[in-house]
Amino acid sequence: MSQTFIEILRRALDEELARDASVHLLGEDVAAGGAFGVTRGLAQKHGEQRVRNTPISEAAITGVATGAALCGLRPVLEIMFIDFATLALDCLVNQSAKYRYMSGGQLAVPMVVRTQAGAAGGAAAQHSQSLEAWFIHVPGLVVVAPSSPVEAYGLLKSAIRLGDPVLFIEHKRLYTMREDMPENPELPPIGKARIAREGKDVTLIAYSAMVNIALEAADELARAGISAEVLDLRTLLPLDMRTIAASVAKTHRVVIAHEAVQNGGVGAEIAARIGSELFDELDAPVTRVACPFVPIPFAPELERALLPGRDDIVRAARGLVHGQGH
Amino acid sequence: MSQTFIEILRRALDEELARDASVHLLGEDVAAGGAFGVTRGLAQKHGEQRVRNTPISEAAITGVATGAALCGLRPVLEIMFIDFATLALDCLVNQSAKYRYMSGGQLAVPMVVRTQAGAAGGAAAQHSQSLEAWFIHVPGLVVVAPSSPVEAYGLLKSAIRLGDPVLFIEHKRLYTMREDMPENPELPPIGKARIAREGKDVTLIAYSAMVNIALEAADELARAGISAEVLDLRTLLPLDMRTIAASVAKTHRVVIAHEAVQNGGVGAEIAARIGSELFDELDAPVTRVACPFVPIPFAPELERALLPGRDDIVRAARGLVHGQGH
Amino acid sequence: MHTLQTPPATPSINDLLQMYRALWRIRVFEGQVQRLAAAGEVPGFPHLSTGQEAVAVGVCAHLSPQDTLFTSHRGHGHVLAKGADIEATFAEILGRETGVCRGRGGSMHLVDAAHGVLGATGVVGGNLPLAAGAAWAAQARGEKHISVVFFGDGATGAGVFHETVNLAVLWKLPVLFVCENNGYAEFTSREEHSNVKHVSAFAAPYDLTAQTIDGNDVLAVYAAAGAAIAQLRRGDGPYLLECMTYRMAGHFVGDAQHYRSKEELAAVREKDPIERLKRHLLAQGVAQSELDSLGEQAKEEVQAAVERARVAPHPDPRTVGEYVYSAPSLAHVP
Amino acid sequence: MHTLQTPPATPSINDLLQMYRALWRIRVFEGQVQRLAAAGEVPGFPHLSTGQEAVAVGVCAHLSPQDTLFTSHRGHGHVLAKGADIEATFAEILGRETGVCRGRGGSMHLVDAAHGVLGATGVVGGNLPLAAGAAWAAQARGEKHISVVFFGDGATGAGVFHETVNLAVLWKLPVLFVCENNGYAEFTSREEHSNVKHVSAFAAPYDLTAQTIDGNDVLAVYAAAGAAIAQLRRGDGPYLLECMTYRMAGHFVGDAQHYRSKEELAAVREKDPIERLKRHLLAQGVAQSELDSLGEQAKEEVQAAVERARVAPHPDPRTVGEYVYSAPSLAHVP
Ligand SMILES: Cc1ncc(C[n+]2csc(CCOP(=O)(O)OP(=O)(O)O)c2C)c(N)n1
Ligand SMILES: Cc1ncc(C[n+]2csc(CCOP(=O)(O)OP(=O)(O)O)c2C)c(N)n1
Ligand SMILES: [Mg+2]
Ligand SMILES: [Mg+2]
Repeated sequence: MSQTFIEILRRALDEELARDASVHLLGEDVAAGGAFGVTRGLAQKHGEQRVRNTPISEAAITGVATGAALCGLRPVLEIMFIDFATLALDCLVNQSAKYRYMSGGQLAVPMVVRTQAGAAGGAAAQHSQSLEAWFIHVPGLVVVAPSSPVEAYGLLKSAIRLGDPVLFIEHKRLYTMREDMPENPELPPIGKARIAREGKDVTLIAYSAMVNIALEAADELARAGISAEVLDLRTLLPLDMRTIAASVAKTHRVVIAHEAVQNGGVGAEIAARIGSELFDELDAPVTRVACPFVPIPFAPELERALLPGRDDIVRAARGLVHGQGH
Repeated sequence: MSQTFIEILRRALDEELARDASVHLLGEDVAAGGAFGVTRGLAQKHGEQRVRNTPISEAAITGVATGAALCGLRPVLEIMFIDFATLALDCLVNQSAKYRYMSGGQLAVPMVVRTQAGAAGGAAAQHSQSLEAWFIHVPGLVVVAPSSPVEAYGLLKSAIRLGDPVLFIEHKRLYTMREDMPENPELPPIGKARIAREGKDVTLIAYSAMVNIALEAADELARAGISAEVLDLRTLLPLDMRTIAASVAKTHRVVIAHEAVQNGGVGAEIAARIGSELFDELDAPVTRVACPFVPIPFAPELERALLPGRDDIVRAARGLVHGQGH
Repeated sequence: MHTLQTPPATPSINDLLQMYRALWRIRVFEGQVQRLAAAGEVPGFPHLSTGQEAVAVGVCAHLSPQDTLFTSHRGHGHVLAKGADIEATFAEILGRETGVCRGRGGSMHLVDAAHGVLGATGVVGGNLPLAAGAAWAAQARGEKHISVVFFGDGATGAGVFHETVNLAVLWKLPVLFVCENNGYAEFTSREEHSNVKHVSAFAAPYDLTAQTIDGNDVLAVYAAAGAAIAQLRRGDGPYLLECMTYRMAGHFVGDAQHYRSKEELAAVREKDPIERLKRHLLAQGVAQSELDSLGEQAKEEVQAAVERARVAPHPDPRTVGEYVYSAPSLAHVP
Repeated sequence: MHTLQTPPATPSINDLLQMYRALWRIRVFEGQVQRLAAAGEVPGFPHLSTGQEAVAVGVCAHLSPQDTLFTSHRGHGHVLAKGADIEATFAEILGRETGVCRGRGGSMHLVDAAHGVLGATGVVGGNLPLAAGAAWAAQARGEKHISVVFFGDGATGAGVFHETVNLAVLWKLPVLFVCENNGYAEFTSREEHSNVKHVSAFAAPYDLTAQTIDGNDVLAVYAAAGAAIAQLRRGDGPYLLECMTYRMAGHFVGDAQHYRSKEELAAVREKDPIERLKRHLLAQGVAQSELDSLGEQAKEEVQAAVERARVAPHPDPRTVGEYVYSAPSLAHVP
């Protein structure tokens, strides 16, 4: 029977807590189930010492998680909105990410920072951002952004077991998505992209909630006789260029889609690498579909007008295949 | 008689303090001259009310500057190292950058955040970063990175007078650079790049301290019979694509150089835009010269090994012109 | 913790009747937000101030339009008490073009510059240094007006609260810190957030004047705020006013409140600030009928405004890119 | 501010002689850093602890290698007092392959995991929550060892100090907060940084046990730290120890110190912790000659280590990319 993203994430956390005594959860209201209910019941089951509420102190709790990780705990920290990660960046960037390097390999920070991102339903400018691009610019960090409940299940477990500081980004629109859990789900390796749909005319590269939109676009394109391959990056840092290269070698056309604003987004890095590493493979310019350079507005019709959608991807892909747009 | 970057910056601040009573300076030790001496003597001349020392409270002082700007002051805040801007990001990103938008145009934040960045002489992992890429991903911000004392003079004045929150990035290696102040220096407009050297075979795009290195590379290339055009971006957000396009239309080959790590850097955005907007102009893949994906090490020989230099740019440019590299 | 220097201001019966009506205005306004949110007409997740109205009304009674106000995610009441137009405020919460922020801001980012409402923040604690900055601007210009910031007890967990208090004391800024201590941060009680029972206790190390009062007693709030603001206007530096209060609604509209018992919620209703002012006014000889009609007037005033807001135009999607930069030349970023 | 519960531990003469030597070790070490920095042999901008040695020695005398230590930008003394190898520490400050961090960290990022030195931070205040986290790990595992963090008075301006104290008290973490209050943050005096004279005053609102002592009196530090650490090991929660001290050197090597008068600097020398312990030991009947030879031994021990460090190999540039990730597969990012 199918379960929601939230329920499947909870199962992954529950199983990791049971599997490894060094795994601990912390964050604001997590013992009360968390703002979105992901950790509901876990404090009761594993004890308030393993699932700890914290004050509203993003800087300190990220530091506490990092210090505990240095001593061998495997903390899973919840930062309620990625917009609040702005308060944790000194620790994440100056400490967590650099500890292994600055100590010459003496110490490591096996920690996962779960956070929630993206725009939906008028959460407005300070609760809707997609800031993953900042984190792919920081050596030492790993960035994971699952596209579905089952993907999230495996990726979260892999992240907890990894041994590096991982930013694990959950899109708020995915929380209600349902899937059936397979019997024995495999744990996708960190750093490996996934071909979500095979195709031969154009490659659609996406991650997080945008993967589902890309799949819808692929359906639409199929009706127009265009065969689109959809890549789900899963890990944004490090980037799986091998899988991307194989697809581009087949399609020779690329659309990169993400919800974050285009300027300085993850799509820029992907486009730049394709442009330099796969220059001769390209029949058309790499096209990015992303959010215009505007904060997320509150009013739903403005929010809708701003967010990139299925039709934007379809238009971009058609443009490439039919040689428009350049 | 020539003056250093620091002396010329001081002059710009001195003149703006004298010109406009709403201009105020604040930051750690600024009344004592600041950690690098940029504000030396200004508190004595303009009063401790105009040039204020603050506690070590990056979050609060950025908020105080923002709140004052909302009420019509023009604060110039010094964040001693860009590495510490990690502590100010909630305010800069969630408040300063979005205020005009979230208020529907009722309010503005005319503020300049001066900060110092880059690697030199073993400042090590937490005092050497180049994090400008984060800020070009934030709608509402303006990002300026001068390449010389005289450039800094005009750009800082333009930034103070602009009316938007500006991140003004000073590279520590430039502080000792000397130039003669022209009689009546013009104030370069924000958002306009500068052709630092004309050329026809390849375009070298750089900013901040990397411009001087690109110019050295251009000299070296000239000896090899390659005519390199060097663009000094000056403003990273917004990007002056018009000037870039004009140059690429002439050279058809591009090397982008910056000190920040390549992955997710400003060069990614520039390369992506050239790749899509100027696809047909390119005779060769856009090449990036940047820092490998490693924190800045303490030991000088490691730091030197890591930082991109003149020879890296020369090699990249030769590769493009002589058709290697793709 | 210091006590008041100046004698508490005593409001006239007429002042109190004004406040009674102001309390009802907020109560009805929040009720309408709740009703329409439940009906799916309100975007986002609004946070109601129901039960905490006395703090907003008692403090803002002392403020002029030039005095600046910053609030939090729970700011509807503060904004109304400061004088913002009811229709434009509600329209903003509905995301309409006629809203104070033309629908760009929403419930958590209310700005009404004309009435000195300079902002609200959705990031807990983020409003505190902004308010100190506004106070600095007034101080720098030698102006006499002050800055007020409303925040919750949970915000004291945020480092920026302490950074801001330190700076405000050091610079003697005319900023009034008003903490609404409602005993909870989201679903977690104060005890689980901090060992510090009273937020005013944080003032002592700084020699910051502070007081803890019953925030559900509008008379107490009025008196304490009056004295505090008098100190600020004298240029004697900042003041921390902790108002003990209760949130009668959930953390946000839709909060099931599993973390609070029926008994606790019932007890909360006992402390209803409107009921308490009503009892006081009746004891002062004001007629029940007069109070009822004041309540009725507030109700009609708000409901009429709400209905106008509900039929107000939505923003034009083509204008989504406006207001990002000061000049169009800067805004051409794809 | 609370006072001690348990009677101060009294060190034996032999303990004191050990400490005397330990003080000299740091003093000579810092002198060598200064000398070689002036000669251009030291990369970066080292911060010396000269004059503040008694805090490091008096506290670390109570620590085992399992106890974890975090320090700041001014951490050479703490690291040595905790037992780190002198040569490997100096080699790190010189950026050599034989350094504790193989030259990757440097003066501001000393780590010696084998001796429980888990880190130093160049970002003021950043070390505090890490220390609390290490304490949490010990508590979570039911281990008895504790975590100690050294920081300066300026760090109390940083919000994360207050966030960390709140959390440490709430969770009853076995972390000892040791503040070296040397009256300055860079070039700015404490008075200009805060209205709060004594850092220990921040403890009261939290009911955190705290004490302010003379940090230049190693006996006082030893006694206070002993009592504090006993409390921590009993599981009675955190402790804040404020040590009043003076930095005899500049903020960093090269600081011209225009902000301090000749008189002030002279007065500082009066308070030299080494001189004070020396006077005490002489009064206890220890022979001048014995003390001189201890100083001499420390000097020779350190100088020999320094000379070995100076001829140690530099890191191989080809290894610059090591230690970024746990697995090579993750490290292939251009
Ligand atoms: C920095 C930050 N962390 C977490 C949140 C999520 N959040 C929203 S309101 C809230 C509780 C705030 O409690 P309090 O300050 O007491 O205000 P109240 O809601 O009780 O009025 C939290 C944790 C946030 N908005 N900002
Ligand atoms: C967050 C941050 N802001 C500013 C600095 C620059 N800085 C380095 S040391 C220092 C002063 C620290 O004073 P204190 O904490 O008292 O330590 P002390 O130097 O006196 O030992 C400052 C401001 C920094 N390293 N980190
Ligand atoms: Mg509360
Ligand atoms: Mg100090």
